[in-house]
Amino acid sequence: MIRATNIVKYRGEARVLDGASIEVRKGQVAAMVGPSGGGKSTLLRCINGLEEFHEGEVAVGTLKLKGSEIPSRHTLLQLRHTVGMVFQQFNLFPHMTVLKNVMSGPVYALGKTTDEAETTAKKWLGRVGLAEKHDAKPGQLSGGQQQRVAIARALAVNPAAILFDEPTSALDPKMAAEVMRVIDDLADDEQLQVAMVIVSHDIAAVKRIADVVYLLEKGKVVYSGPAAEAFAPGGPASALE
Amino acid sequence: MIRATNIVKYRGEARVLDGASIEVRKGQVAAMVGPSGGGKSTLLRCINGLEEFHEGEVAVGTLKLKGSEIPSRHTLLQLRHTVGMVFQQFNLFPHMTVLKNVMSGPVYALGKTTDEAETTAKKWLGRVGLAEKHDAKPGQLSGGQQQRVAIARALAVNPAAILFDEPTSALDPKMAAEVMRVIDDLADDEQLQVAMVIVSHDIAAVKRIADVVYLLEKGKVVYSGPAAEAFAPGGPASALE
Amino acid sequence: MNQRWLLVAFALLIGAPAFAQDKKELRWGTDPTGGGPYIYKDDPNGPYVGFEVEFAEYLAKKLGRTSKPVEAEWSTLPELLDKPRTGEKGIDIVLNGYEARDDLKQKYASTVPYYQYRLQLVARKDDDSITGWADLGPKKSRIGVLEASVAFDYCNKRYPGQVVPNKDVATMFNAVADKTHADVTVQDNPACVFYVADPKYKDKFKLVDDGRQPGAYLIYLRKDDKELLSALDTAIKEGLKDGTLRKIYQKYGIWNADQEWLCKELTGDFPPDDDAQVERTGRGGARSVWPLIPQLLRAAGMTIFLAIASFPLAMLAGVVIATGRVYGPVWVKIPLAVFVEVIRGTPLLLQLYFLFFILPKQFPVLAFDPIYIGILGLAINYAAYEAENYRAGIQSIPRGQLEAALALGMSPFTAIRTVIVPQAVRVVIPPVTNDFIALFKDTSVCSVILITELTRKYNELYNFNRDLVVELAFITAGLYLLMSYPLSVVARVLERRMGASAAGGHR
Amino acid sequence: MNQRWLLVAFALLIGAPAFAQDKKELRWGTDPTGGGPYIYKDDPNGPYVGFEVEFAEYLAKKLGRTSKPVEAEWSTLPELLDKPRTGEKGIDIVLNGYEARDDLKQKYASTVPYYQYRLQLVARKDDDSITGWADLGPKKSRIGVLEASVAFDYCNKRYPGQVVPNKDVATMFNAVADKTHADVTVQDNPACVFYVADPKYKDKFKLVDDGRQPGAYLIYLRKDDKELLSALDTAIKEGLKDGTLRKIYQKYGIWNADQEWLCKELTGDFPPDDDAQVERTGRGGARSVWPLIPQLLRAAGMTIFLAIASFPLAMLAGVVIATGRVYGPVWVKIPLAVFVEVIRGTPLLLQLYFLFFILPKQFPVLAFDPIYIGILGLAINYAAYEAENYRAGIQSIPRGQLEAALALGMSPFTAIRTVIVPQAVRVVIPPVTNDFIALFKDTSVCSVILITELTRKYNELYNFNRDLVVELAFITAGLYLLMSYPLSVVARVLERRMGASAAGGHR
Ligand SMILES: Nc1ncnc2c1ncn2[C@@H]1O[C@H](COP(=O)(O)OP(=O)(O)OP(=O)(O)O)[C@@H](O)[C@H]1O
Ligand SMILES: Nc1ncnc2c1ncn2[C@@H]1O[C@H](COP(=O)(O)OP(=O)(O)OP(=O)(O)O)[C@@H](O)[C@H]1O
Ligand SMILES: [Mg+2]
Ligand SMILES: [Mg+2]
Repeated sequence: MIRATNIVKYRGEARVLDGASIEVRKGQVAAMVGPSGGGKSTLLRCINGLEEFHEGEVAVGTLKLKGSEIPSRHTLLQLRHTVGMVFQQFNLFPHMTVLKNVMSGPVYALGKTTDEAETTAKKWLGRVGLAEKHDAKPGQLSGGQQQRVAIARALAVNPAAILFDEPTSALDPKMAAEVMRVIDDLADDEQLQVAMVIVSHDIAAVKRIADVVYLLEKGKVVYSGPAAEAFAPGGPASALE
Repeated sequence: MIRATNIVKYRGEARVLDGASIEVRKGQVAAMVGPSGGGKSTLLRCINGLEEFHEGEVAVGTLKLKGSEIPSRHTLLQLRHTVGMVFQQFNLFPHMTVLKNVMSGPVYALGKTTDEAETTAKKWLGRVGLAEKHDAKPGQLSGGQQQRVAIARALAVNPAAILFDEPTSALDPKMAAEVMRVIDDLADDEQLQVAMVIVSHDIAAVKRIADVVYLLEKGKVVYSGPAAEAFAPGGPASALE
Repeated sequence: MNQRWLLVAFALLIGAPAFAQDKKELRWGTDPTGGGPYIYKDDPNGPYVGFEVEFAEYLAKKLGRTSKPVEAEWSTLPELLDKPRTGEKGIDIVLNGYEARDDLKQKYASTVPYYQYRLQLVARKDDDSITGWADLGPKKSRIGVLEASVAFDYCNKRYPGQVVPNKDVATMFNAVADKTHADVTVQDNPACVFYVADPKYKDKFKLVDDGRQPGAYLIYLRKDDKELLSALDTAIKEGLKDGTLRKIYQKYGIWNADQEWLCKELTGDFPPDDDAQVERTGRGGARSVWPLIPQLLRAAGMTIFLAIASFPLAMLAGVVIATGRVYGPVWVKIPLAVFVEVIRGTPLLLQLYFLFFILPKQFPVLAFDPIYIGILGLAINYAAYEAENYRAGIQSIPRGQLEAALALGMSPFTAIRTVIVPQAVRVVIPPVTNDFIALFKDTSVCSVILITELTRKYNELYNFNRDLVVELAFITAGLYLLMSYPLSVVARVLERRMGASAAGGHR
Repeated sequence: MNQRWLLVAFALLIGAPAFAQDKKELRWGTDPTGGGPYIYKDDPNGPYVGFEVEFAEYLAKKLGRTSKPVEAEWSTLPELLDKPRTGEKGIDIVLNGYEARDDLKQKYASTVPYYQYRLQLVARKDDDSITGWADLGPKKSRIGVLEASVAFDYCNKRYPGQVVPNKDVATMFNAVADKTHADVTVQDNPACVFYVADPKYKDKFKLVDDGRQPGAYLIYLRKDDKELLSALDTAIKEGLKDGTLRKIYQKYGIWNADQEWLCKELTGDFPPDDDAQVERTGRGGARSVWPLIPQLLRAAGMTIFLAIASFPLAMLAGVVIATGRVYGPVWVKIPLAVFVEVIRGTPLLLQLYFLFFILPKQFPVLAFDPIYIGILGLAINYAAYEAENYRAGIQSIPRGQLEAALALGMSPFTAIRTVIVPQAVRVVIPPVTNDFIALFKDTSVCSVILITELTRKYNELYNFNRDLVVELAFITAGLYLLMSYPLSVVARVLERRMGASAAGGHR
């Protein structure tokens, strides 16, 4: 479903991504872990075309982004219809209510009617526990509430793949577990079979739901393999715990 | 050092804080935990006078804020010289470099010379592992890097008490542990004896460093007591884990 | 848009008076803009007053007619006698301070003099350096005189290089009062008496020395109106002899020894003594700015119309240009940048001139009415400014907003329209309001393409009501304020509703 | 500030020419603004040309003198004869299309006629409705004539109500060409010939019908200059007889049968035939706008000075007012809001008028030079607008920024100064740049307080160079653009350096 191969990206002089590769199939959950500043967010942004990269290739289904090539508008639009994203800084729309935020994707990107979109939006807001905050503006929410709106917004467009950038960082462990369960359900759903990449520091959750773990350090994937192996005592990612 | 007594705060109709009380002494580390939207951030903001509250009293040393009373500018300034704060959303100054961000407190609030401030700032940036990012702008940092700058900025003014709002949410477990160690050192330092309030979802870290745990739910402190007791199996906060 | 509909609306705003004419009138040609004490108004909507008005009424009564002033430009008055008496501007006589002139006497008949004037020197009361005509030359005083007047000739000959000619009596007195471009003024004595007695100039002026260069005011009429001539001559002589004219002239403070000699010359005898107290008149405090206000209001209507019609166009174009400049490809960015720089870099005055006078010469199809050119020109000009405002707004929105919208699968166009622009608009309400308010005043540039709006009307009224300039200025300023203040209020409400006050309420 | 220093600087900008006078000159009074073919310039910095110029040179040669035109207002030329011949404006003769007039002949001596003119009717070439004088009345054509000219008298008598008087020959021809406010024009035939032949009006005009109302141009001189009179009479007669004048007149296309009869009348015989080809002259393409540019540049200097001096003040005041409005207590907020609304709601024109004309009457200590009032007035006016811009900027900065600064222990003042304002400035660069650029054009309002800047200079030059109006407009617009474009560039650089382009670079 998603394959990024040997991505190299510079920021000025710094080689922020240094040949990172990652692959997720339908219905699979990949976890990306690693130290702060390692390039996790950057790699996610490259995958859905928000960031140019210098070498390597991103393939999502039949769509391709190539290093140092400017993709066509059409490719980008297709790509983003396929791949959803939850940002580390949430990026909620401050001028819209919570409900409108979640509806914005279905209405403006998918062309759904307002009614349809509202139903979808309400469903997802309910699942992340924000049923009573429909009419609040993002500025009136706590950090964790904002994060959940961002998740609901990404899920509301029914993407075939989703990139989560630290989706539970602002949530208490209980709520985090609940959100993770929602995510896991999407992957396991026989019909949807959503592909997921999750950047997270919540090792417990990663262990629970990740099919495969990528350890990203200084722009390189230094390990990839099953979660059980990665976090096994003395395993490559055990130092993180 | 810090005592908030029966704080009541409304947002519109909602009683966001519902008689919450909390107390921290010199050299003590208090942890505040609880579900998303419980009022943790709001309580911290009330304590250092960024938010008005309707009932109750905040006492920091000899300084007092009373519900529904507008404090004098002088009181607020004194209060903020005493109590530092790390925000959940970081609130870094985007027009200043990382170094200038950390220097801004010493220079503009304490009136230190640029040289002195630079020395202090570099010390703290080193301790949070950002020695090589002095000249970057906040917009050029990863989420975790930004969070560490925010922590360094708060510590650089040498406050007698510090309020941390989820200071390690964006950090990988290893880096989070390191930052927690820095915080713990400040509390244990015989000379400084800094008082701390830490809002965190990192239960492991809380267990490690907190002297006392407050469990905040729907604006009320539903439990307060030693960390060991709070998280004991079947204990009041065990459900969070 | 329906052009006819607009034109009708504006015709209603302006209106047009109708004329009628009576058979038994004594129609006398006069130019009221010359001012007091000859003919003027105390009340702008009331009838004319002045010593010539009362003199004409006296003459009409003697002739068994009614007095009817016919207004025309002063210098063209005699030529009205060449035209038939009937018709809108037909007159019987010219009666407006015309002195004896050979060129006129050749063409027209003239009565005996009805008033004997002299040139009078007027200085500021506190100007001790001027005590007589003899002081003018050595002191190099700047002498204000009416253009092409006897006073001009007289002073120009005697004090070459010191003469400051002007078109307007009031302006000359103001200039002397304010010590601006004249130190003294020389005028026919009736005007001097009038202005010196004006309460507005209380204790400002002094009449200096004796009058010079005596001359006579005559009535001119058609050479073949022999009967009228002798009737008028008789009336003047009788009026002088029986004291009627003395009363009129005394009322305006212009009776003097010259008039007694005039009477003796015309009738063989000095007029009888008259000790009766006569109420003097002047322009007094009755002259007020209120009656001028309807005219200002009508002009303000045009100002509002121009601004309200053009600014929405400018805003719309501005948003389009701004998004094009920020997000467009290079071949869109560059021409838009050039448009913005050229349009905001050059004066609106010249842009309107170009659109109205120059362009239609090349493209006659573009020869629109001034009102359309005005709206279009203002819209184009302000579009450039608004584009920059919106660009500022768009660029103040964090990058993450667009990214989030794109990541949801919105097209760039939709993302900008639904996510960026609404937030940008909120940020730029104050500068856009600034420009809307500035536009109200910039509509005045449309006077170059023949549109009369508030500022032009102010200038017009100011020219004819020099002594009301302060009041006019304040009222005009007040009208502009009345237009812009509601905008400010609406803007504040919008700002608040959109929650732009991100920085409010700290302590 | 040192007032003297400023004044010296501006004196240097303006300069002043010096005069000198030769003993052996034939000093002839003329008014070159009357235009061709009498006296005009092909090259604005070159010498005068025209048939009267060459005629005067011919006369001077005959007299053994050099020709020296002395410029003055046309209507005042005869009065120069009343003054001594020595002195800056001293003249020997008046020679500028003056016709025979009784009033002048009474006071001055006059030569025999040197040119016999007629009133000529001119219409648009494509105007088939005008084929002769007889068409004017029935067609109700609007007739453009010079104010107070023989043509005015003539047409006003014959076609009452149809006459459109104007001060300026060029304007009349333009009006006819552009079909604006006149359909035809009636002028002395030399002017008609000149304008019809002007390449600028190629195929625009036709001379219609025969000339009317023949008259003579004479030279006037002092009555006691008997010797000069007879010398001039002799020179004119000889010049007519020997063909010298014929050559001059032919060069300007104004020789005709009238001149032959004039010669016969004066000398008893027609002039000799002359078949030599004479190069005709006209104003041609040599008349150019370039020589006017230095004047425009000097005026542009004043524009730049006013803008550069006042805008920094406005920005400074704007920041102070904006922070006061956002963060101040109520007793600060309200007066500041009133200031902003009143100042931006009322016209700059009236504000300057108030500061310069009205206020000093009450407070004489405030009677500053216009330049200071101009800078002050512009600064106050723009401060109100800048305050709103900065308010927009401040309010666009997220609340968390101020909170973070306060939480660090900064005083509110320091927090605003170091954290909020620098970020706000970045956001509002485009609207502030807008205003700075608009200010360059708003300095033109300072002409009301007697300051000459670029727009006023343009208007001045436009008045005297009506046929160069398009060029003047483009050059003036270009100069404004040259002033504002560097500002735009600096603004973009600042924007980029401050990283305001939050929204740039997406795909
Ligand atoms: N706009 C930028 N300009 C320059 N450098 C940048 C920019 N954004 C990120 N970086 C740098 O790129 C590197 C990778 O950043 P990235 O955000 O991908 O890290 P991350 O793995 O997501 O870290 P975290 O867990 O802290 O979010 C960091 O060193 C960061 O400083
Ligand atoms: N500006 C605001 N206006 C209205 N309601 C607000 C505002 N800010 C916060 N709230 C509400 O107040 C409640 C408490 O918010 P607070 O930010 O204190 O929660 P929190 O305990 O910090 O949660 P989290 O762990 O998610 O950060 C929430 O329900 C939130 O929606
Ligand atoms: Mg990241
Ligand atoms: Mg919080």
